[in-house]
Amino acid sequence: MSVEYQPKVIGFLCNWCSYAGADMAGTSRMGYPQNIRIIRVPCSGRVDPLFVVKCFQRGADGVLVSGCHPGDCHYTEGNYHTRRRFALLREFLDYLGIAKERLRVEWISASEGQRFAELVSDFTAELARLGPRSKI
Amino acid sequence: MNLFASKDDLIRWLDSLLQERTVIAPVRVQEQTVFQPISKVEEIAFDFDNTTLSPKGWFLPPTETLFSVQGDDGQVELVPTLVEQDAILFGLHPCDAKGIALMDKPFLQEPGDALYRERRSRTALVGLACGQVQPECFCTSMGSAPDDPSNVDILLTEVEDGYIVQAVTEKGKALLPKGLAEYKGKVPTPPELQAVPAKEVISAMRELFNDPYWEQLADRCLHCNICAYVCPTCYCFDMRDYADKGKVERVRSWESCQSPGFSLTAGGYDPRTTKGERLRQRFYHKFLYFPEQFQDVACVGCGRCVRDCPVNIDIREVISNLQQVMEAKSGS
Amino acid sequence: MGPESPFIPYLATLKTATQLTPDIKLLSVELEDPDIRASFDYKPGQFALLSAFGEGEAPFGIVSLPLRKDGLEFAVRRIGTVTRALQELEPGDTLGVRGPFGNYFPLEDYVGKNIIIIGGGIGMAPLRPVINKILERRDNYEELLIINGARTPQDLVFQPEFPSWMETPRTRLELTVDKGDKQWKGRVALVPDVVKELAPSPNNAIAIICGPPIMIRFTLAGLRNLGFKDNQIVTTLEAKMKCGLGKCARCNIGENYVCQDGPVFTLEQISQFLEQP
Amino acid sequence: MELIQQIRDKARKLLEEGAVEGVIGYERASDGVTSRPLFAYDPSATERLIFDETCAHNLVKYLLDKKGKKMAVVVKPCDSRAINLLLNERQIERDKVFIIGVGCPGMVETSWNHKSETLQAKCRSCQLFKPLVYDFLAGGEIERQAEEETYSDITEAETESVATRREFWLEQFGRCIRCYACRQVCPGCYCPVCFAERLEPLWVGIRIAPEENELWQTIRTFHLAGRCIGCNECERVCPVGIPLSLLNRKLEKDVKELFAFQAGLDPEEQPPFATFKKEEKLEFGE
Repeated sequence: MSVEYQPKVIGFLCNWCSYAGADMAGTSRMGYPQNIRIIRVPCSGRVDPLFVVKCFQRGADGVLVSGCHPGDCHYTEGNYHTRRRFALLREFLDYLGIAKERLRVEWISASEGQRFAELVSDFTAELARLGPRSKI
Repeated sequence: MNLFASKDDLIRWLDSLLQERTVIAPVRVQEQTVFQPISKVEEIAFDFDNTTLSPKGWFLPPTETLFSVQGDDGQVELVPTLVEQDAILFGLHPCDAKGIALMDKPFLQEPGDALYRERRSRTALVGLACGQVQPECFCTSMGSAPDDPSNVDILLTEVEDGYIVQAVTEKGKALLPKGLAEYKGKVPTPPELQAVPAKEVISAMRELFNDPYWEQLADRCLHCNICAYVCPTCYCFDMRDYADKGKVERVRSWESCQSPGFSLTAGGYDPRTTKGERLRQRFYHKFLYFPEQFQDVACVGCGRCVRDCPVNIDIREVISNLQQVMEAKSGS
Repeated sequence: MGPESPFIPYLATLKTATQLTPDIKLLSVELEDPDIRASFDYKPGQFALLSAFGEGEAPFGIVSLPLRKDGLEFAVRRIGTVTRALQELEPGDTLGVRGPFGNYFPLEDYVGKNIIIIGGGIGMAPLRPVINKILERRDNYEELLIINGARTPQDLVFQPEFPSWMETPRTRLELTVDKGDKQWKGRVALVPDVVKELAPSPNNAIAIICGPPIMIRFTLAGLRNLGFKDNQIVTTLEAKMKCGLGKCARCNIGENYVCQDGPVFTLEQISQFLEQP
Repeated sequence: MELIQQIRDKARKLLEEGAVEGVIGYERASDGVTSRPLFAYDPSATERLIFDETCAHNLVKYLLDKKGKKMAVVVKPCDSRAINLLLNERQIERDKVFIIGVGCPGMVETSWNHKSETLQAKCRSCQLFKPLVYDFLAGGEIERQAEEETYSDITEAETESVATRREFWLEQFGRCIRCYACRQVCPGCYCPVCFAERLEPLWVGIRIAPEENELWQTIRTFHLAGRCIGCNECERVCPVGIPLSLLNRKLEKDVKELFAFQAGLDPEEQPPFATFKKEEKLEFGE
């Protein structure tokens, strides 16, 4: 892939687990690509599909929605709703021509800093392979 | 003086125009006919009932940037949008040409809209007289006609193996291809249209502002923007700034009196909240306010709103209903 | 040279922004181009469209008087996206001004008459230049009664100017609030009730009203009960305006365009079409 | 025709007894061929009521303009699913609506001044021959055979490449003029302030351009996920002919597969986004 193309990634991280996980990755010096811009949300259930589609419209190449593992949600059922919403949205965006691989939903707990760092670099690499979204 | 051009003369002429100008013409897109710039003359659709949208979009586009704000650290500069190309608007019927002439009144009235004025002066209108008409057409009741040449630069009228070419204005004459023979044949009589008596509509309007007719008519209205957006004489617009893509642009877009925020002020006050008040505004603007300001009715009888309204609010029916309600009122 | 297209605003710089009430700021603005500044002549009642670049444009009454040294003044109440952006401007920032638009209060017709000025909340702002113009030529006019109401005492607009209004001869300032507070010793009543209480006489009088639609509706009724005819009542309409040039038809109230035939109307002109007076 | 007379008689009786304030039905349109909604408040107006294969409009949404008033409404089987949707979402009260159900022969493709012989696509695969809920059934149940809904057009699109689909939808969304007729006609679209009208944040804005149109159509359709009852009025009223049913029915198919749910069949059943199953994985691992 050409060096100068750097995919732009937006990450919606739930405050209680994933954001803490990302923090842990940072404090324990686990580097991860700075392509990702992180937006902290109270719960992955707060992420409205409108936010995700707006990210793609404004030029994001990939969007990550990340929350606590199902069952660990600070608000008990937030991530259950996230799961349903984004199962449908991911399919629908793919149908509309935004490749399914560009939208990831991951469950990352506060202690999984390592996994978060690996996930971001893996996601960035995949997006680099996919190339820029064909912008209008 | 009427000239004659065969179909091939016309194609060659349009080809030559295409080299140095933008040509906007009716083009088939899926089952619709739309005005859009063409790259080859073959794309032009010559026989179509009526286009989906009127050609007003060339002079008042659905969306355009009025100016962009450039400069940084306080040094601000406003860069107006420029109109660079000359154009030909080809294939519009006389009703659409009159629609454009009606829109000229507000837009060219001092202080005139510079973008609109520039596009108008740099665009030549080549009209196509109507060979056959649609059941919803009523242009003759609104001061136009299937062969009305008054608002175009050149009028073409189809005959067996070509077109009568009538240069109406100097701009039209200058564009005409050289060496066209004079046309001596019979000029086809325009098709007949059902009349929609509208003499009394303006006076009826003055009396019926608070009549319950409007709420009843509006019961079935969906308050979408179809009638305003397909109409050749609806020109209301909205303006807002866009600050994405790294610069600020002032954008102007179509707007319609049927949409929710049209007359809503920031404080929440809205003079027109009920369905009837909103629908009434559409007809009052066309048949009372515009005539009072510009001495002409803002309807050309193209019938597009009659064709496309999902719930059949038929403007011809409204015109006759108003006069009947008026007679009932004054009679009783 | 003015902007080639009437949609392109004049550039202006914000000089000062003073907080009048918790949600109203007085912006003092100076047009950057000296020729335009010199030729920008306006009368009380006219308005301008202010641009907060990046948000949009909105109409504001010009509340200063021409030939005053402190530039153009606008009272901006924080109520939407454009007003928020305008209130967040710092002195020295650039904004856009288009205008002056609309008609004005025909003060020359009111010479020799008693004037009753009734303002509610931010509605007092467009009436301020009218008051100051009358005070400049106080002898041309008979009695001047100013009724200024607001929701709470801090919402009263132009309080620093109240003393100068009150000290002027044959001038009376009556303040009222919907809800008082501990320090408030003045009247606590709705504006229409104050009008009924003070019962100004309609002979040789002109009533000028500006305020929220609900206040205007009840005050109009009160004035009519006191014998005021529709051509003696003048109001300045707050309508949705976009172009200010009589083109976009947003401010179409009845057969009038508020931006061109108004915003100043006598009640006689608009009573038939005022859907919600 | 016997069915029409039954509707007229019932409507007249309801109005004369004062059981309802108005009857919402269909009357002949001004082209003499198709039909249009009719609001009858006075018994004499019920003579204009008709019902035939051009009465495609879904009249149920009009009930939202008449909240608090007892109204009667003529309801086809597919429209009755809109009644269930609005009952489920507490937008209408069952005792405020007198439902004049009609057995449905299937609606034909129509356009202004033109009635074709071909059934609308939604009717060819419609298994409902009488409304799911009604207070009076005019014309009884109609026996007709219907094909199986195979979503073949959707599955075929799914086999194409992402790039082809992207190009197809960008071309379609490029023609949208944002007249919002699809929203205004939809029984599931009744937000007081639509996200497309909001200024703060400016989600969509006023620019009529492919990018904004794509965001508008994507989210409008997604707001109908698990709620769209398939009346297909959005596609019928679209003035520029965008195949909107290709969007709704894609979500309808996925909601059936993922959550075994179909909108508007039962007013009490919880819609998919209002509930969940702890143990479902839905392709996200856990």
